[in-house]
Amino acid sequence: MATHKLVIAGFGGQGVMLMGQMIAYAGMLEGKEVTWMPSYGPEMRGGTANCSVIVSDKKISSPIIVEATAVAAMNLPSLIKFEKILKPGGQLFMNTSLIKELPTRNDLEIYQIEANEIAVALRNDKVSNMVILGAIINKTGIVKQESIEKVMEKLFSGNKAKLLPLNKQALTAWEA
Amino acid sequence: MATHKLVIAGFGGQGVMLMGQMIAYAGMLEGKEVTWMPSYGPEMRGGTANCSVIVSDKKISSPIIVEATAVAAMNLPSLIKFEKILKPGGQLFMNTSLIKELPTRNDLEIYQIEANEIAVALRNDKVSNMVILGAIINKTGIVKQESIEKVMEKLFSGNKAKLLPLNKQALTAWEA
Amino acid sequence: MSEKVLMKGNEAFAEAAIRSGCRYYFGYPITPQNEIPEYMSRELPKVGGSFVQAESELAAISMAYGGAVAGGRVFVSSSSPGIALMQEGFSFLCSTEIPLVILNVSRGGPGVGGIQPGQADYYQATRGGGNGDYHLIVFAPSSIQEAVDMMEMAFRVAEEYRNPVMILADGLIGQMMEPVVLPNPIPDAVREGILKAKPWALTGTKEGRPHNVVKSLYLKPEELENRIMEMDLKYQKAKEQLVRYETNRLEEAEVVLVAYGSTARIAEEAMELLAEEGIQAGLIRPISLWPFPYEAFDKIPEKVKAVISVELSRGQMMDDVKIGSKGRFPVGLSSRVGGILITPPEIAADVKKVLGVER
Amino acid sequence: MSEKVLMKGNEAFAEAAIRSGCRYYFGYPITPQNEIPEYMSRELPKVGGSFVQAESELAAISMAYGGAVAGGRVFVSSSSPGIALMQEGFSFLCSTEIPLVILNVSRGGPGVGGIQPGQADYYQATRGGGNGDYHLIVFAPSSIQEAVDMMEMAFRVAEEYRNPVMILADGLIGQMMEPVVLPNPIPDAVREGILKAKPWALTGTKEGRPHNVVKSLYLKPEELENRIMEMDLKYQKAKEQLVRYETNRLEEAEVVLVAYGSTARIAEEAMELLAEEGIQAGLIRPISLWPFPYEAFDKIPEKVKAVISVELSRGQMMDDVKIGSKGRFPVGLSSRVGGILITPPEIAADVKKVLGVER
Amino acid sequence: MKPVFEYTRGMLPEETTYCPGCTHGIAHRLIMEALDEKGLLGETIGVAPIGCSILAHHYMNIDMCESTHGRAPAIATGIRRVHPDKIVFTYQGDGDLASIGTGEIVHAAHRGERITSFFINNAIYGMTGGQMAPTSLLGQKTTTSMDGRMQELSGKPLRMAELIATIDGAVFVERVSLDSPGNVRKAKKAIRKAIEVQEKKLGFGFVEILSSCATNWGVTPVKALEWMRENMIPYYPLGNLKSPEEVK
Amino acid sequence: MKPVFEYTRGMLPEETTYCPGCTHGIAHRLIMEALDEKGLLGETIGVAPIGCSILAHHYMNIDMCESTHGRAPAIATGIRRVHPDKIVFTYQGDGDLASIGTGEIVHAAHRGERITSFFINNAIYGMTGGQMAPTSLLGQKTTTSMDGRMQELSGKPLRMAELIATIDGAVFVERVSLDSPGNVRKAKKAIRKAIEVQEKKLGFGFVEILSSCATNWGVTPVKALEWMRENMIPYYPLGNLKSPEEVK
Amino acid sequence: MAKGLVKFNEERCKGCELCVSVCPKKIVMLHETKLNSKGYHPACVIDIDSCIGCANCAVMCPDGAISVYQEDVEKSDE
Amino acid sequence: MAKGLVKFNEERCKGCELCVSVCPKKIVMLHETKLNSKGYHPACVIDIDSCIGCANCAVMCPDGAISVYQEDVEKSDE
Ligand SMILES: Cc1ncc(C[n+]2csc(CCOP(=O)(O)OP(=O)(O)O)c2C)c(N)n1
Ligand SMILES: Cc1ncc(C[n+]2csc(CCOP(=O)(O)OP(=O)(O)O)c2C)c(N)n1
Ligand code: SF4
Ligand code: SF4
Ligand code: SF4
Ligand code: SF4
Repeated sequence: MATHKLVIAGFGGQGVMLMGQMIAYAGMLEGKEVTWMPSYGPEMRGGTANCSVIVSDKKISSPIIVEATAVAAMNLPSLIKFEKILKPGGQLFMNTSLIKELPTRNDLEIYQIEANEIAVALRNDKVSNMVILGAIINKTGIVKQESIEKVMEKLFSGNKAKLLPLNKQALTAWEA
Repeated sequence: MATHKLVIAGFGGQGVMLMGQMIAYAGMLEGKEVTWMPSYGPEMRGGTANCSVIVSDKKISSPIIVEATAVAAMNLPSLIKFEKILKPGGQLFMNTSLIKELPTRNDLEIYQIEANEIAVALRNDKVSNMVILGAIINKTGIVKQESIEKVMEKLFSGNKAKLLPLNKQALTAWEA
Repeated sequence: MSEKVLMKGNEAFAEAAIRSGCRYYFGYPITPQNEIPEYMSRELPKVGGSFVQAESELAAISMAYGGAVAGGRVFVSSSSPGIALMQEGFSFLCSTEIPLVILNVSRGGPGVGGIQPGQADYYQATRGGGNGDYHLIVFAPSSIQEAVDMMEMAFRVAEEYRNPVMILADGLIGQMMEPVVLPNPIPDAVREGILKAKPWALTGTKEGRPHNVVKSLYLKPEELENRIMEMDLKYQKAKEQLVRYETNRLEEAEVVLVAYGSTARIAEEAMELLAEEGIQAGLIRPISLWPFPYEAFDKIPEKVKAVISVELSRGQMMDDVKIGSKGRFPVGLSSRVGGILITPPEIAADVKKVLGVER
Repeated sequence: MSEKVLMKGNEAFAEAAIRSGCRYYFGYPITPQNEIPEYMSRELPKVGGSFVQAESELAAISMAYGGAVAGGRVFVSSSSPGIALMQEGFSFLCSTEIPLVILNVSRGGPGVGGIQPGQADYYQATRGGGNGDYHLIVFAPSSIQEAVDMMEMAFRVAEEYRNPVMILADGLIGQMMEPVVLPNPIPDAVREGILKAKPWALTGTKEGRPHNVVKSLYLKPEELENRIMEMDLKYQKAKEQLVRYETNRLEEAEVVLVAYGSTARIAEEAMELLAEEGIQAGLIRPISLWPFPYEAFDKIPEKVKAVISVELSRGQMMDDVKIGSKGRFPVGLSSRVGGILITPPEIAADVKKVLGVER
Repeated sequence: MKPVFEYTRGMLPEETTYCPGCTHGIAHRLIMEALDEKGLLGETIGVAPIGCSILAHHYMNIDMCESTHGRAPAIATGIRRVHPDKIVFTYQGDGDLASIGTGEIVHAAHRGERITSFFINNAIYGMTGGQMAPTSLLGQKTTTSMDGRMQELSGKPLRMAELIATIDGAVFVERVSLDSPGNVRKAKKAIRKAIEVQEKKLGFGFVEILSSCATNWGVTPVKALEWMRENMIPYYPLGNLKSPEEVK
Repeated sequence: MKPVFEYTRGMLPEETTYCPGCTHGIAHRLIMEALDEKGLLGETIGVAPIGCSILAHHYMNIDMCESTHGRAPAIATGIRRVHPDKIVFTYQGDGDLASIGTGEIVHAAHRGERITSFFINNAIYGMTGGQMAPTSLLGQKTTTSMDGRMQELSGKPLRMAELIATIDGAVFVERVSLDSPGNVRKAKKAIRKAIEVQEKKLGFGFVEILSSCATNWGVTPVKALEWMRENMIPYYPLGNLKSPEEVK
Repeated sequence: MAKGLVKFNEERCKGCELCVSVCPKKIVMLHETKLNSKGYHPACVIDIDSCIGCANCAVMCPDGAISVYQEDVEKSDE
Repeated sequence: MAKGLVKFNEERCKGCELCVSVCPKKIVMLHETKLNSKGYHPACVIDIDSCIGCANCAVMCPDGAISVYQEDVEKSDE
């Protein structure tokens, strides 16, 4: 597909911003056109945080996503807010550790990921976002796994290097 | 003449503003169109103060005087600054108590008034401006003497009433 | 109607504001409008009103907002650099829809500039320097009498539109004296009714009604867009109802002068000079600068050879003259700046230059 | 040229300013540009520069004037309401002819408004709210890369013209990340030469030259007029030399969109949508907003049925579009406001409405 | 069962958007409790600042308006002139009051304006995401002082209560803290007194309320209270600096 | 014959536009004398205010700029950052410094900015023609307080030196007066010390200089000096409020 | 010792634990499993019998989630 | 007593009389008839022999119109 338009949404603190940036970075390493756009400002305090990532072969005119090809919802408010903007047949990634409900639409490709449980199984519940990230790249093909791993190598260097194996592991921990 | 354009200039404190206002007021009482415009702002501190008075039978478009029909100069800097704007044949009133020099132009109708000496003779050197005022109305006919006297009656009322006779006297003290 | 009095423009403006029911004035000294706060400091207490000398123009416009948000008829005056400091406030007042009347007795700029009359605040008044989509409603009187007559209307328009109204005067009509007939004071009953007609005003709930809230922040873009579109409707209505202008001898004209405020008086004298030389000049005098009387330009006969913006600025109103002219005529400029008043002969000369007439 | 990096717009702007030789930054926090002061507070000390968190935007622009009057390359940033507070300062900087670069990462207004991207500061940027005859030179980048590339140019233009230059961005390109190639830092020798090229700067006389004086007040109208006319010459030169714009498919167009900054990117996508429906749309993208590229409009073919101003404001740029169009074409508006970004389909729909095309 | 503590009807039922544990919520409540206890809710007009508490009017059940950043005391002055007999107060953060609004607070005090300013000192800019405030402590890390505030660059933190207390028109000045139940109760007393000062038309009142911002301090809400006790209170001593005879 | 007093070359030969007897002229001269005596004329950058002394640069033989009204301390801050080793000062009136510029002066002090502010307190707005200043005395007639300043309306006069002295970053604060030769000589000493504080990079210095405005007070210049002694000095006590060890 | 009763409005709770930290009897805790609709674990009392009705928890609650009642003193005295 | 000499730059003088008011010997006065080009009566000394060179007049002159000199102390002592 020429243009991936992905929205990742969740609580502030769930690492959704970082997930988006990693994909954008990976896309750039692959020579693609990429944009990343956060939600920002004080409304983040209470509610949800989200970011939009576009990866494309063509010049990107606007980083804002009106119709998404994929959405990752890390909590219920995010699901409610963003399932609406998926194009028909779009891909929806849900963290079912936190979301017990189902989307209202039935024209979507849905992936349910028990991210927290999987992360706990890896002995670190902080990597639940990397579990979802793995699922996204696996199922959308937005960027290649090697690219994300390259990004991880940059991210987890120096005194953070010890976190690298765990994160790489999380990336492939989910099996559909 | 349909339109009188008079500039009165001198030191701050010599009462030039008041002189102009009295003429404008008198003109209004006569049912004429009048404007009065002061110089203003901090430059008054050191230098000269002046005001422009227009009395006319027609609507007055601008209170600023580009070409004056008459100028009253109460000190030397004023003479130098304002003799230039008199129209050919215009009337120039000079307080020769303070100005020992003569204007450079020779196409003017010049009235030399020893105002301070005349005022001192009236036993109050504060009325030197009224002496000049008298000369102006007498020679220009810009407003009638009765009108100025009416203005004086308004001005010197209440506890200032005792100043009225002196001021009226000053008005006619100068004899050409 | 009262009798004619000879008054300095600034004092007449202040007195007219009081007679229009204004009881609150907040200001910071600046030449050439100091007679206004001075007059207000003396006179407002006499009618049960309140004068506060603010610590700055920012504080002045904020106090004014406070007074107006509380339901008062509030008047504010300053001059060019002081008005520049109020831009954030103006934008805020528009966003909160709080009515008040602002007077700019403008002087030469930019920066500190000079203190002589100027008209170089045209952009400032009509396009503003506050952020966002908003407009001040701007009227430009060309005489003390006109200023005084428009004062009560300005308060009424401000309150009807819940939008600040600016009167754009200049040092010339602020400082000069002219005979003027002051309007009668509005009756006490009317004045007291003003507050009642403001159900949004902050007066304390007395626990008898839901609390009133006056706000400017809308974090949800949809809500903010709605607010802006509501305001936009109001501004569209203003464009239909508040346009004010005069024309003079447009039909016979071969050249049209456009001039506002003090300059319009001078332009009229220039028209006479030109007529003496056989050149027929017409005049459009915008009285409302926002909304601008673009429609007046449709009345300009096709034969007109040029439209000339006469202003004490470097071609600021010219933008609106061009928009109004729609490319039908060449647009020229006749201007002096820095506090120098243009003279009728100078305007006439500029006109002749544009027309290519030999001197 | 350095390699591509993925950077947030705000941080890229800050880094580009440093690489352009800026060593002094003064600012007050405001969303959505806080990453700029934050970046500067970390990075400037590392290169021997200085960051001061000012007590307000008024203080920030004043400190900036101080830094620039002393000869420094100074950068200032804020967002819409903060920029409103700087209007007096801008007018003053223009009057004293002190160069610096200002960035407005604009948001929704009026008043406090919202914090999402907006373009409703067009009037503020191009007409200003300072007093008097002056202009900011205004450039509007439509991508992070363009912003970064224009930074050094902005400083050079500011210094050549001795006039503040504003870069008008918005929350969109301030907050987004995009791959960007940062410019190389200007060589130390060049940077050190900048101060020397400012003989007017206040550096202390060392008793070796007459004292330098930087001033704004001219009490004599004649002097002030001369100053303004000198500045006017400079502005005329700017109109000849600084106009920047891009056009796209003007020749084939039956309708022309005019859009700047972020919105231009969206308009380009709309052009494609329209082309799919057989409607040929062209684009004029003003890069310099002042001086505005009026001449671009002369290139619009006569057959064009309408010109449409696409902006995140209620028709502010429309004034310039009208002036440029000179009545040759009807002028329409396509807009969303309040922090909502217009979408390509919305633009396309507006175009079709103006053209009267059935949906 | 008799109620010992019920949420005041001075607060509207709306839930606040403040971060978990943000003591703005306590400060709001105390002011509304004090007004309610005096039967003044219907007689009060409040001015909200620019800062996290810009939406205070969402929560406080009184007539209220927003302000431009820092100008609340000037706005309150305008309101005061129109309503000489109402209670008028401003509620302001340290960016709002101690930075951009310095002139307005000093001159409200200078004029002896009969208003009360509640000054929420949380040593940081909350709403904009944690930049240094004039009240940030030496060594405190903020997003514009990543290595901690340094005296050489930014001076020492400003003590507003002490500064305001030098001004004759400020007749009531007290600093309180919201770090513990005891101090919250004392804060309430100071707020009550400040309102009394206004009821009695004695002059300008100023209550500096030390408050927490766990989010931007980067600690848990409970740790934030500890940080207040360990760092803020020692630098910002609590207590009354000035009180007129009439309310002592 | 040896010279006891010659006009300092720190002042240019230009004649000032100040009113007869205006003590701005004395204040100008003292600062220039002090700088000249220390050989610092070539190393100094001054910032003139908006006020009667806006044209100070016309008279002072040093690099100088004008400022926007009240912002001189912020401007001086910018200059200071570019020239860390120059002497940088502001010269400001009471409208400029104590009214519109309150925020800027407080925060220059708060940051401990290494500049000196010379504050000319003449209890009135001179340039604009005699309006009330924050420093106008109770009962003083001005064009905006025709019946004399009243505490109920406008509060009591602001004592800036005392206010500034509460701020840690202000290390040198002194009030002097130009009413008599003795006090002028003391003023000169304070000015010298303030400059020394800057040379030694110790922090912010503030010298409040009581000055006269015969024109707007409506008295003769000589009476103006008497008025200072009888009315101003009692309310604005002279003396040093703060001085670092290094210059004592 | 007075006898108190604490009521929580769980929907308002943001789980900040200020109440937890100031309870002199250490009987306030966050619910380990329950989540409110905002996604927070709400506070609750684990041993209401020890409650002395001091209202410290309510005084510190920034979100108005706590009400405290006391048995009538007369009654318990009698 | 030291012996002083005072020089006036009459053109700079604005006739404010500050110098007059502070002269301990009361020997400074405005010239009764002379006017300078600004129109002021300039200050002058009426009895230079009484001048003690204290420079009070110069210290108070706002307009830099006064210079003061003193006879060399050694000389006058010898
Ligand atoms: C004129 C203007 N400048 C800056 C801002 C951005 N801004 C919003 S709130 C704020 C300060 C918040 O800090 P504080 O006053 O301490 O309140 P808190 O959020 O910590 O309660 C700033 C700088 C603005 N909205 N308007
Ligand atoms: C923004 C702005 N506001 C107001 C003014 C008008 N103004 C000029 S000087 C001045 C105050 C003068 O008083 P002060 O600072 O005490 O100095 P002085 O003239 O007495 O020496 C004012 C208000 C201005 N020039 N700019
Ligand atoms: S950011 Fe800080 S001040 Fe603002 S709501 Fe959160 S904790 Fe409270
Ligand atoms: S108005 Fe006052 S301060 Fe200004 S020059 Fe005259 S005496 Fe001095
Ligand atoms: S203090 Fe209130 S909001 Fe915080 S945990 Fe306790 S009940 Fe919940
Ligand atoms: S003090 Fe100076 S200006 Fe004043 S009278 Fe004496 S010599 Fe003249």
